[in-house]
Amino acid sequence: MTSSNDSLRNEPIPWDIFHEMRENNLSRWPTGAGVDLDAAVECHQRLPKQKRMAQVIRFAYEHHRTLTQPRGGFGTLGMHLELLRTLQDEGLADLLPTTTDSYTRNERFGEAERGMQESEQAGRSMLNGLPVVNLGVTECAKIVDSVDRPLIVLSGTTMPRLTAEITLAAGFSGYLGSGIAYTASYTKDTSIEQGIRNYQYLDRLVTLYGQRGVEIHRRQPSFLTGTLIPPAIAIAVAILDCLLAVTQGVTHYGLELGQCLCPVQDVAAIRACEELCQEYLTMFGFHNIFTPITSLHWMGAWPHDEAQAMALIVYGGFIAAAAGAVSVTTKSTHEAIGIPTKEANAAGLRATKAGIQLGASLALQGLRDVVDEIDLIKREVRDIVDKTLEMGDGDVCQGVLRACRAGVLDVPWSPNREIQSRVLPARELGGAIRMLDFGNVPIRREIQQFHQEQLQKRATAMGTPLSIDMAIQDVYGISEPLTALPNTLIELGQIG
Amino acid sequence: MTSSNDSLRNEPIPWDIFHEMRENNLSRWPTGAGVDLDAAVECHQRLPKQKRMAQVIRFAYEHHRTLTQPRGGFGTLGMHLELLRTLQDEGLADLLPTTTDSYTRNERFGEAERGMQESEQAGRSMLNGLPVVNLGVTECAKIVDSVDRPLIVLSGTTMPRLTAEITLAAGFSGYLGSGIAYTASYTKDTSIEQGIRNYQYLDRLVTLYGQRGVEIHRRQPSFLTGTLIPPAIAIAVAILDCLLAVTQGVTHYGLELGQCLCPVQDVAAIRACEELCQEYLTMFGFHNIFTPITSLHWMGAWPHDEAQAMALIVYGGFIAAAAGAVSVTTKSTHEAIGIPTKEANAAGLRATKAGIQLGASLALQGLRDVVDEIDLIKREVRDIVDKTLEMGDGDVCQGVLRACRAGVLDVPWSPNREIQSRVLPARELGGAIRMLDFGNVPIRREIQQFHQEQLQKRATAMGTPLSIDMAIQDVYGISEPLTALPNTLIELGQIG
Amino acid sequence: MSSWTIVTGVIGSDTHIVGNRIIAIALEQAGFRVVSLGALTPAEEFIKAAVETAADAILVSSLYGQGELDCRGFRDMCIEAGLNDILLYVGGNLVVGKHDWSSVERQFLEMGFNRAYPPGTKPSDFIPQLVQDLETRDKLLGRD
Amino acid sequence: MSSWTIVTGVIGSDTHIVGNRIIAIALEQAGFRVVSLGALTPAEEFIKAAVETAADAILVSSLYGQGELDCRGFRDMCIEAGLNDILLYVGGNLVVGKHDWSSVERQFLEMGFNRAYPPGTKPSDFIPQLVQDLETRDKLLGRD
Ligand code: B12
Ligand code: B12
Repeated sequence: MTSSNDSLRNEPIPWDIFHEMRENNLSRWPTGAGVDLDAAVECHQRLPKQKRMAQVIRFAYEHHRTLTQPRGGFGTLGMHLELLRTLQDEGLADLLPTTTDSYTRNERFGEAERGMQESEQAGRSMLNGLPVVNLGVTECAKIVDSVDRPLIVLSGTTMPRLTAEITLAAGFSGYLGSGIAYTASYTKDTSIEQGIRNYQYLDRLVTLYGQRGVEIHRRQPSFLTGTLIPPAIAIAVAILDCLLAVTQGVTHYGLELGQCLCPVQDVAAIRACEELCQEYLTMFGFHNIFTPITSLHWMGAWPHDEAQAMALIVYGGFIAAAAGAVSVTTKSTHEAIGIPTKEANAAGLRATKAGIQLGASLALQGLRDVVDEIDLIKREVRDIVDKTLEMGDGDVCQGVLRACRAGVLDVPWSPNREIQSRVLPARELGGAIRMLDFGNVPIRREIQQFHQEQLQKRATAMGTPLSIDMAIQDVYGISEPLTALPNTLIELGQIG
Repeated sequence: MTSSNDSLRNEPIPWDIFHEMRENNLSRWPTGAGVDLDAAVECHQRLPKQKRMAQVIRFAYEHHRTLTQPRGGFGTLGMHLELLRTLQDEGLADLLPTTTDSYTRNERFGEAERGMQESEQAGRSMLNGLPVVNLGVTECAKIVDSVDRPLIVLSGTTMPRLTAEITLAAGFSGYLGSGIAYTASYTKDTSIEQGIRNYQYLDRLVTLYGQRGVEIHRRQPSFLTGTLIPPAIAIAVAILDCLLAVTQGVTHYGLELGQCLCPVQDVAAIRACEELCQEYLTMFGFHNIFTPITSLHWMGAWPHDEAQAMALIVYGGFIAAAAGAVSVTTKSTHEAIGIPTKEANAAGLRATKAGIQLGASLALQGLRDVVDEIDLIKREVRDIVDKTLEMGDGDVCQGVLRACRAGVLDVPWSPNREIQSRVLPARELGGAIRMLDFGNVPIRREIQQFHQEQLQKRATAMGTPLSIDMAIQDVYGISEPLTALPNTLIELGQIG
Repeated sequence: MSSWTIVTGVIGSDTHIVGNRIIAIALEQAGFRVVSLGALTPAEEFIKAAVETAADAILVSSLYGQGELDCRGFRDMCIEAGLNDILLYVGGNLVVGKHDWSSVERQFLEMGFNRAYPPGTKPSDFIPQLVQDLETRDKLLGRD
Repeated sequence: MSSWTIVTGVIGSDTHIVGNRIIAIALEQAGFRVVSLGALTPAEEFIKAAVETAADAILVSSLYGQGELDCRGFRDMCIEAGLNDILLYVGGNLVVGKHDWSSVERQFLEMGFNRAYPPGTKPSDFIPQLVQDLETRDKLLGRD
């Protein structure tokens, strides 16, 4: 590993150093020894086309399809395989996930081992995902063998290095995660610098596969903390993470965006993200980088009422299709409570698919409100990204580190100490997420004023002051029971 | 009753004749004696505002709200009250229904009586609705007393005369049904003429209430047979029914439209319907007629998969709100199987409400595709209505009768002998409903060609000929399991 | 295929004509002689039509939920009218509400129907069975 | 209200900070002294902080499902550290998946927590109870 004394730069890791780093990495847990690159490449080349995520996503993109992909991982291989088969057969998932457990994410493999054993004994999953490193390459390859869909690793962590080695070697063809986004949303003490270093490794590894003819679908999770993330912030982070990844040699880099549940803003965010990302890639001299967008079901707090939850699910498919997202990542009616049963997970997938079917013929880009919102988002994103790049003095990595420290790159509700989390979002009357407090986010004054005005309109309508209380209220907003909505009949009853 | 020898004309029933008709009508079943107009007017005047449907709908319209209304009726008063309380308390319905059973709809009150008794004995509903005439005014008034919402009578029939007398006297403040629409969709041997006569009675009765200061929410059901009804046909019938009603003195006349499940067409239909209706009313010299639109959850065959059905439910709320409908009439995940339990019905309501909340901020009128579709629908409707009026030689009723006979006014899949049912609808690729066969519907040639071209594109894409088989396939389309959708991965697998 | 005659219709006060009409189209395409009574058909009319046309089978549709009331005594009425060997099928949404199909099926078989079909049945799901049942019956009656 | 000290944090490898931070804000607004440890806090740190600040209660959040593994032995560790009278609350999505709440509650009470709260709890749902429990405890300890 490059010693952390060297200051972090946005440059490809030299291959000789990388090979050393790999050796080190693989020796950290016994299963690392099972990784063999030649065998891995062969394994990928044996996969039929419909099990290669990169190809499937490209095909869907070209044919204007919106694919479905659930989340899911259970604590033992047996339970996990049963889950995936249900998601495939009952849920009709196009892409299949393997969510790792939180011990694995934090590379606490000892605890993961114990959790797996206890799950085995208890006959129910005590882990919130599958401990893939403990399983090792051969066992993980059974997952790929057992299903007829491409598999993506979902492991929200800043420490993907061993997990990625094992799963890619086993034939997984998609990998979610990135240095800025995940460090900001999943850790407290990990430095952004360390997070970026770890993902430089992952992206270099994916490039190694690429050089051997195996294209992996890499993907960035701009949902961040999932808690009322304004599109501009999500997209700014996505673009910066993307610039880091392509520098390592990645050419196929999907971008995820959490839905805001405001149709105009959701469509606008998806369109703006794809366009801006390509714009910055071109500016940096990167051409032919494929950056499709994945839309995510609402990432904030969910309602307990399952009928109400279904509305978010269906909406998620509908709007993803209407916005031209290449895939949508689904949740279930159990979201508010706990990890869903396989049946609930499958039902969420089917409802999403039906939503996609209904939204597919609706092209919303042309709508005036959407055009305006795209324009707004683009100006906001450019303000953030340009300032960040400027602070880097020619190096994107340094720009990011300095921008985080300065609160220029800021994430609402982040647990990480290096993130200021001063920016405070709230919703305007129409539902769009605006910023109540910009912290140090360098968005031009007139836009800041526009946000304030919009939020003030709502405060006035509600007869409350603009305050953090409104922002906190909005954290709960979508999860509130329908009985909390304004009731037309009661209003009428109260009048005169 | 006016003898059916007099040829039917679109004129208000003279009050003296009407009073005679009422006496006759009320004497047809013992409970008719319980109707007393003075008491009825008093009963309505005692209702709090939020229980008067006309006021509630006007309020919602002015405040751009979309209300929810379920369907529902069980065979005994006890079961029915329990149902309504669940729909109000668990379903948060804004408007409450009372669906009558099919014997009542056909005025087979003897059979209805038996069905009610057997339901009582069996402890489950053997009737598909509540036999309100058998119950009579006092019992029906208990319904109004037991809930805190306005009540509408849902009785798909050409014979509303006694049912209306009983329920309006009991304090119901909304009444669905119309002479052309219901005759075309609910009967085989009843003549359109007779159907119109019966609804002239109902509308005159509502006018009588109006003259006493009691505004009733009358509503027209242009969903017709619910089976792939092209918007132009639904709207043409709605306008003609509306002209008949306002001639009797009705001033508050809602129009229902079944959803096509093509977002662009659904929004366009709602907008076009409201605008065209006002246009024709003005042309006939009627001003200040209030004609809000109610959007209906898909009226054709539903899928068995409850997750998939949820998508139609949520979509229904979302699109109704986005189109600015004043209310949406809901279905449940049990739709494909049978009359829903009260819990399933309530869940359908809540999912709809959540869908409305998500769609409320999306104003789709301005979308180019929607603007074009509105324009198309308007030209189609004018072709049908203008021809119908022309055939009437100055009398709308005669125009309607002649137009039906000539197939100018035609309804797909109608059971009625007087309706040609030659028009045969099918879906284009984007989902919009077009006409495969226009029969004698007098829509101008270039539009007919456009429909043909659109359908031909689909036939070409599917590699099948344009034929009745495609139209039949589309009757099942929405109800097909999701496994029947084209599968992107399988397609990819088959390539190369 | 011998040209069997089939009577179809929707029983009682039931107006749901679409599925029934599609069945009639499919039967005709399959070579049957179809006597299509349409919606809102009283039990008596089915039997009258079957007698008049010497029908081989009656296909009763009931969608609106009141089928269990409308179909009572249907077999007895057939026998009274001298239709001893007629095949009786029923299909649709036969009862009010969502019920376990096997109990609904049992109920209609006990009422004297030869076969009952659940919601969602398509013509292709039952026509082969109908042909087989007719062939079996013809053989038994020595009519082949 | 006497100025009680409350330690809050999210236990184990759990990063869900939002609810926990809102709790801290609400407790401060309600007049408590709050020691907020944030996300990803090992059990030991809770106890260390409670000892150092002489805390009256520890509020453990666990959202990610692995709480039943992380919270094992928490009460024993408190006792070992000499925190004999400390009030322990736990809340969040405590186990993996959807389970009957009463059995989850029992499980955590048996582990030695004084109270456990289900998903969807708001500060206003438990702060009054916390105040009452602290008052009762103070009375028992003769501290009022
Ligand atoms: C369209 C529709 C209507 C239209 C009918 C238009 C028309 N004239 O045909 C309208 C809007 C007028 C209507 C009215 C009513 N309807 Co309706 N309607 C439907 C709906 C949505 C689709 C029916 C349809 O056309 N399906 C498509 C065709 C192709 O399928 P099918 O009819 O099921 O027929 C197929 C099979 O069942 C089978 N089959 C049918 N008959 C037979 C016979 C044999 C022998 C065999 C082997 C097979 C077979 O083969 C057919 C072809 O594949 C269904 C629910 C659903 N399925 O989604 C409700 C439904 C049938 N209606 C219902 C009800 C209750 C009513 C009303 C009483 C109003 C109300 N309470 O809401 C009125 C009744 C009016 C009356 N007097 O009959 C209920 C019945 C409830 C129950 N059984 O518990 C249903 C199930 C909806 C529900 N869940 O509440 N309806
Ligand atoms: C936002 C979110 C995230 C964000 C978190 C961002 C951040 N850093 O905070 C991100 C996207 C990063 C994330 C990641 C993961 N998440 Co998450 N997440 C959520 C989600 C959608 C909302 C949580 C939230 O913020 N709620 C709003 C706040 C205000 O409420 P709250 O946190 O519940 O807290 C309130 C109450 O619970 C209570 N409370 C909380 N603690 C305490 C303590 C005491 C003493 C008391 C009295 C009360 C109390 O009061 C709080 C304030 O009102 C929930 C599901 C949901 N609720 O809808 C899932 C959920 C919590 N996540 C879950 C999981 C599994 C994960 C992951 C493992 C990924 C995965 N498998 O999908 C990772 C875990 C990462 C890790 N190592 O921890 C699961 C937990 C499953 C289970 N218990 O069975 C949930 C329930 C979703 C699900 N159904 O699968 N998640």
